[in-house]
Amino acid sequence: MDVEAYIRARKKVRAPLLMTHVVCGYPSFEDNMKELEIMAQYGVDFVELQFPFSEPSADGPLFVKANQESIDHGTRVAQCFEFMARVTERFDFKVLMMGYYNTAFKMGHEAFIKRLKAAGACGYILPDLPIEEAKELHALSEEAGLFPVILMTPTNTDERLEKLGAVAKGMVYAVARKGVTGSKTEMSNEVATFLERCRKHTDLPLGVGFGVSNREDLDFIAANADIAIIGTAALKAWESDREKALDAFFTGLGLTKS
Amino acid sequence: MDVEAYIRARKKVRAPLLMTHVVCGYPSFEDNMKELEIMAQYGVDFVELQFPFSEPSADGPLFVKANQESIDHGTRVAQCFEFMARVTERFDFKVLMMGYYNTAFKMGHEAFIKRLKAAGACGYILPDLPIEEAKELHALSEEAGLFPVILMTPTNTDERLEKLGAVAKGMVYAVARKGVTGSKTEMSNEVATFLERCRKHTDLPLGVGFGVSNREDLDFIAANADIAIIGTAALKAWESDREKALDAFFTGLGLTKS
Amino acid sequence: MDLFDFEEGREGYYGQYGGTFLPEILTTTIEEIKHCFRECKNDPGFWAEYEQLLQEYSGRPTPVTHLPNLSRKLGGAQIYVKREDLNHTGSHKINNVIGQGLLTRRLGKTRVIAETGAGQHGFATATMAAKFGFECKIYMGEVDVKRQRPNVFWMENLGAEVVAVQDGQKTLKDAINECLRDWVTNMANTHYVLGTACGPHPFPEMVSYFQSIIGREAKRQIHELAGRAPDRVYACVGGGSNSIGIFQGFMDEDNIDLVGCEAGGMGPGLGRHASRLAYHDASVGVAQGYKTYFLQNDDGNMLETQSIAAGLDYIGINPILAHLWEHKKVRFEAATNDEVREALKLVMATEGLIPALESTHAFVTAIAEAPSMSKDEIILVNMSGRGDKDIFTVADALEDDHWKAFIKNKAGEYGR
Amino acid sequence: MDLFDFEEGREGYYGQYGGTFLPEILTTTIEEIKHCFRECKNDPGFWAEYEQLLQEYSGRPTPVTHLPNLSRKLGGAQIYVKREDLNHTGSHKINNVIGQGLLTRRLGKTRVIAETGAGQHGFATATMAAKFGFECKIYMGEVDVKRQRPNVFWMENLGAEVVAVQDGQKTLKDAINECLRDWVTNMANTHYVLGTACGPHPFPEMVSYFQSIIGREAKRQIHELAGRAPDRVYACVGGGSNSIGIFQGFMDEDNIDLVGCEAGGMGPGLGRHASRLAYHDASVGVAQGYKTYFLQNDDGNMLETQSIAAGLDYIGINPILAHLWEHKKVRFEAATNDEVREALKLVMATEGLIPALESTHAFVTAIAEAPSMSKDEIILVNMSGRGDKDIFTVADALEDDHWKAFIKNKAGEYGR
Ligand SMILES: Cc1ncc(COP(=O)(O)O)c(C=O)c1O
Ligand SMILES: Cc1ncc(COP(=O)(O)O)c(C=O)c1O
Repeated sequence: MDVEAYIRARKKVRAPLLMTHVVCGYPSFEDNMKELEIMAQYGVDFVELQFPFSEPSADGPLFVKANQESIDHGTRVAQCFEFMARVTERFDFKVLMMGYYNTAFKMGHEAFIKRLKAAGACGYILPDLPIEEAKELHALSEEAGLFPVILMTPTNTDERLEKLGAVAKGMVYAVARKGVTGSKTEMSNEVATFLERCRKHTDLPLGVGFGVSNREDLDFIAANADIAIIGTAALKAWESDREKALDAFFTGLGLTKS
Repeated sequence: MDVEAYIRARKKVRAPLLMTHVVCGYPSFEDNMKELEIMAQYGVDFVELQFPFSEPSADGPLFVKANQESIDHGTRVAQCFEFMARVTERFDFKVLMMGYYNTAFKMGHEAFIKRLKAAGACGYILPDLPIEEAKELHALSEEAGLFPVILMTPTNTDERLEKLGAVAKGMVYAVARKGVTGSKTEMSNEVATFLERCRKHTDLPLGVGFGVSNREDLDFIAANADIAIIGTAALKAWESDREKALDAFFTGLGLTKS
Repeated sequence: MDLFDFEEGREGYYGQYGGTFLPEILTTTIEEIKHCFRECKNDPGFWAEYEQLLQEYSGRPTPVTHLPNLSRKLGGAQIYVKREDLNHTGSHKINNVIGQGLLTRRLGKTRVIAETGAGQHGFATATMAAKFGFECKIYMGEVDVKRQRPNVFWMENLGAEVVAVQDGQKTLKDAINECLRDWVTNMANTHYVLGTACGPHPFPEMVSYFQSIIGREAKRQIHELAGRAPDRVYACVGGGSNSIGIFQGFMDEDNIDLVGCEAGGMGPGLGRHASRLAYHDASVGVAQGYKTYFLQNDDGNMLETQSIAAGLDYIGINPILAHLWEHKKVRFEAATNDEVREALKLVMATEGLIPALESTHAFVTAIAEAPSMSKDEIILVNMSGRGDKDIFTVADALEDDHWKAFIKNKAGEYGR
Repeated sequence: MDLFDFEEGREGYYGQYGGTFLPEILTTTIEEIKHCFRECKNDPGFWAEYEQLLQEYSGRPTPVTHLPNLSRKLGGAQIYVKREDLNHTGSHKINNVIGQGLLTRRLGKTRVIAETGAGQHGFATATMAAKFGFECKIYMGEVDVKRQRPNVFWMENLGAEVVAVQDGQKTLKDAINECLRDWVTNMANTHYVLGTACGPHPFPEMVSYFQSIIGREAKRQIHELAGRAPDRVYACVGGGSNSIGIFQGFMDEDNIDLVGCEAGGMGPGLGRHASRLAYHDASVGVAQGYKTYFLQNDDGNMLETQSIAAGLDYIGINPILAHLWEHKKVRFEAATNDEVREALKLVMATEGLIPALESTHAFVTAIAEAPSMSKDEIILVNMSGRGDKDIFTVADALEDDHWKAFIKNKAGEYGR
């Protein structure tokens, strides 16, 4: 089932869809697995598995720390792929690789796509890879049936959004505000206007990320887009009291455990 | 009795004549008096009383320290004059003021000469007052019957020695070597040649100073000049063991106590 | 040779190196800068104002000094030195920040941010911000804040806020990441004054352009002094701004041997140095916004680097230099920490110059090669900065006991 | 007005001040210097070599910088600054030592000695000695050695021997005495490189002559920049060399207010400052080879002096300035330690300049007077040196807690 069909199917069940995030190897792969179990119980639709990178310059403090510590503990890219394979095998949600371009560049575009495919990913998010630089990788992805998640941002001109829309596949990641991951976004008229602008330039499902953390955010996204992308908020919960807090976090979002 | 007559008379008794030195107020005026008593017992012919100055740039380490400590203990110029008066009253040797020009300049030339005269000095040595700058002071001295001790040095040209000789009165102080007071001078042919050069430019009695410290020096000076000037060596003795050492020092010079 | 005459569709690329690899949110900002910088480049009034400001504020032109004593001692080539140490704030970094200051003003922005390692670039940026009236925040790895406190002290007194970066290795590269984070948040009023000819296009071009004043002056001066072009030109390479600055003056002439001198640290071996090209421990990667040789592992994660000179202690290298190196237009050598210590002592005692530890790397290589050159050959060394600001590092490097006693005593004065 | 056109029989005198008051043993040496200096002055080649050396080695001409921000803030006169801080070694002291270095070579001497207080002149002399290949000994009061260790560190690395003087107050004046003692012993091969326009003739003349390059340049530059001569010129006065240096450029024009800025320390009162003329605690005396105003007691013994700036902390003053002051050609003001602290902070934050604590005294007075001047009036301040070398003193002066913590931590690293 391709991703658009998947999304259409899931949307019948609820709105918005949910995408969550873990940093591979942080605090440990075992913990990651436990987090994912809970996420699966709450019926999460997509999960980003972030491959840790030493220079995570688009991430906020919590993810920076997570990337760094994971590397310091010895997490290697090969382990991330292995983990991904176990995850896609075990769970129903779709899995995306998230990370920085150097991870792909260093191993080579073909190897990257091949290994992603083998590990069962449906796509990837590389926030520091602009579309101009992505042609080869995008072509390889298309062949392999993977999609690169394109980001649209509030500072983009309409002209630019059009270009982004033209190459997007699978879904579009609408960055709700300036800044890095982690801090709260006020889901305001401004964001709604921005999402309308995105809408004009793509028919793909729209995910909204950066600072999504509570039920109101989800309602807002349900009204204005398709997928709520939850990153830091979930990790924060895990860090505060592991299973218990993460469970409470999802309940707080108004979700129910299956 | 003028100084030349005095010297002529003393020379009949022994050769060379002796000039010694104390720094007023160092270690204390009481100690100065004790030193002078011993010097008198050994028949010293002249004594320099050094008025302490804060910038004794022509002195060596021992006298520098003596100047500084005396000032630090509170020695004032007025006390030095009082002390000089007591000394000239009590002893037979002739007394010269020794010091830096600022002491004279600051109180005024007339006052300086008047106070010296009143305190019974026969002259003064101001090593940082070149003859070109000394005209007024020399004129006042002459009126008062005091003599300024002119220094001749081994670096002077013959032309310069002639100028120095022309203004000298009373005696000439031949500086045996380059440098400051304190360290030993080798009484060599070189010094003898220098003294001959001095002789050519003055008929006044010649004192030899800078590093005079033992009997050989005295013999050398007896053969080549008139007065041996002993500075640091005596203070060193006093510092090592006061009366006892100073006594031994003079005995070591081959002098006998009266 | 115009380095910046990009092939169609390859703007910002030098051979395969360079490019712009930034989060989408910065696309508009970068476009704005590219556009504005193009305008500046084509506006003779801009360069005139730039030159005048550097002349009046920073004392340019800096001289070229002949080193007769050192040349005689080595018995080979005649050594000349371009004196970037005489700039206001003590290094070539001011050339870049003044240029970017003018650009910031033209962009209508009121706030600048900058990364700094040794502190020289932060110091220069804080100075420029005071002069232009910009708000200023300097990001500096916590490790560097601790070892370079004097520079922090001056930056703060110049009115800048200095943030100690707690991430990663807590050094220069982490400060760059932190700048990028600030920038994606505050680009509306903020210009990122990148300190070296690295990072996303147009920074390498822009910084190279501003630093080219070194080479322009040096070319004229060496001809005046020595009557002809130099045979070899040496410059240290951290990010690679002072080197590309001076090399640009000598690139059109053939037969001039341009030598980039990297931080050899403790010698070859992963994690022991910061040499990207002279040693063979680096490989091509993409990070911090651009593609170049990085000191990285097989996963593409960056390695620890090591150098006596904080300003050379960086994972990446100017993409233009990587390209020129590949085409054998620039030769690369490395100087070890030990060699730097010795060269510094030699230069101080024979010529009365105190090069920064960074700049001393260029001297090391020049000193090693001069003896085997003939007496009528000419060497030009770029002295990118002065060492007297780095007394803590230099005194540590030279293991001076009196200095240690002084510091202990001073600490005593401040109470326990 | 030729200051050095002495009256018959009054060579070395400026009115009643100046002269040569030295032990007879130095008469021949001084004559030799006078003779040689006369030759140099009349030899256009000498000045040409001097200028060239300063250009190539020290980066002269130093610029004049307009301070628009500070001027605007104060709302009065336009403030311009002559940038002696941009010299090699960081202050105007190099102008003098390069001149005396050439003289030493011409005298055929191979060894130089110098006193130093703050360390700037010692640093400059050690640098010059390295450059000229002279043996070099620097005398520095023990108190100053202790508080100015960084400069000692550099001097030693430049190859100089630094002697900690244990006499007297163990500061600058005692170092001068110690130099005189060395000199009366070693004049055969040794030149005494006096650091300021004090001491016996011909030093005040010679040092003034070498420092006049500041005024020559500044005159031309201020005309170029501002279109006319300044209304007031401010310079700090320690011994009085940078001040006479810049003033000489503006002495021929009437109506230029020349202002000497002394160390007001903790304010008027014997022993609380180092102001010889602005306050009225000094009187005429003769010491250290010359006649001038000294801070002395009734016996003619020198007083303790006090200043935040070691380089101004001296008992005597340039006899030429004493004379010019008496004839109302130069006005004298004093700046207190507290005022200096405030002015330093202001200048750093508004203009990105870090004047030496000494030079900041000139800024204090300029800043105090500028607001009551009209907007088209022009002020020129001589920034005699840079403050970044004096971080220990400045950090202490500004009571910076981070700095203290850093030093304590550093001391910890060095072990107890
Ligand atoms: C004095 C000095 N030289 C060189 C460098 C290295 O930078 P770049 O290679 O960009 O010139 C630095 C960096 O801080 C520096 O301070
Ligand atoms: C920077 C600076 N300015 C001024 C002075 C004062 O000296 P002068 O009055 O001779 O210029 C000094 C002396 O050390 C100094 O270092």
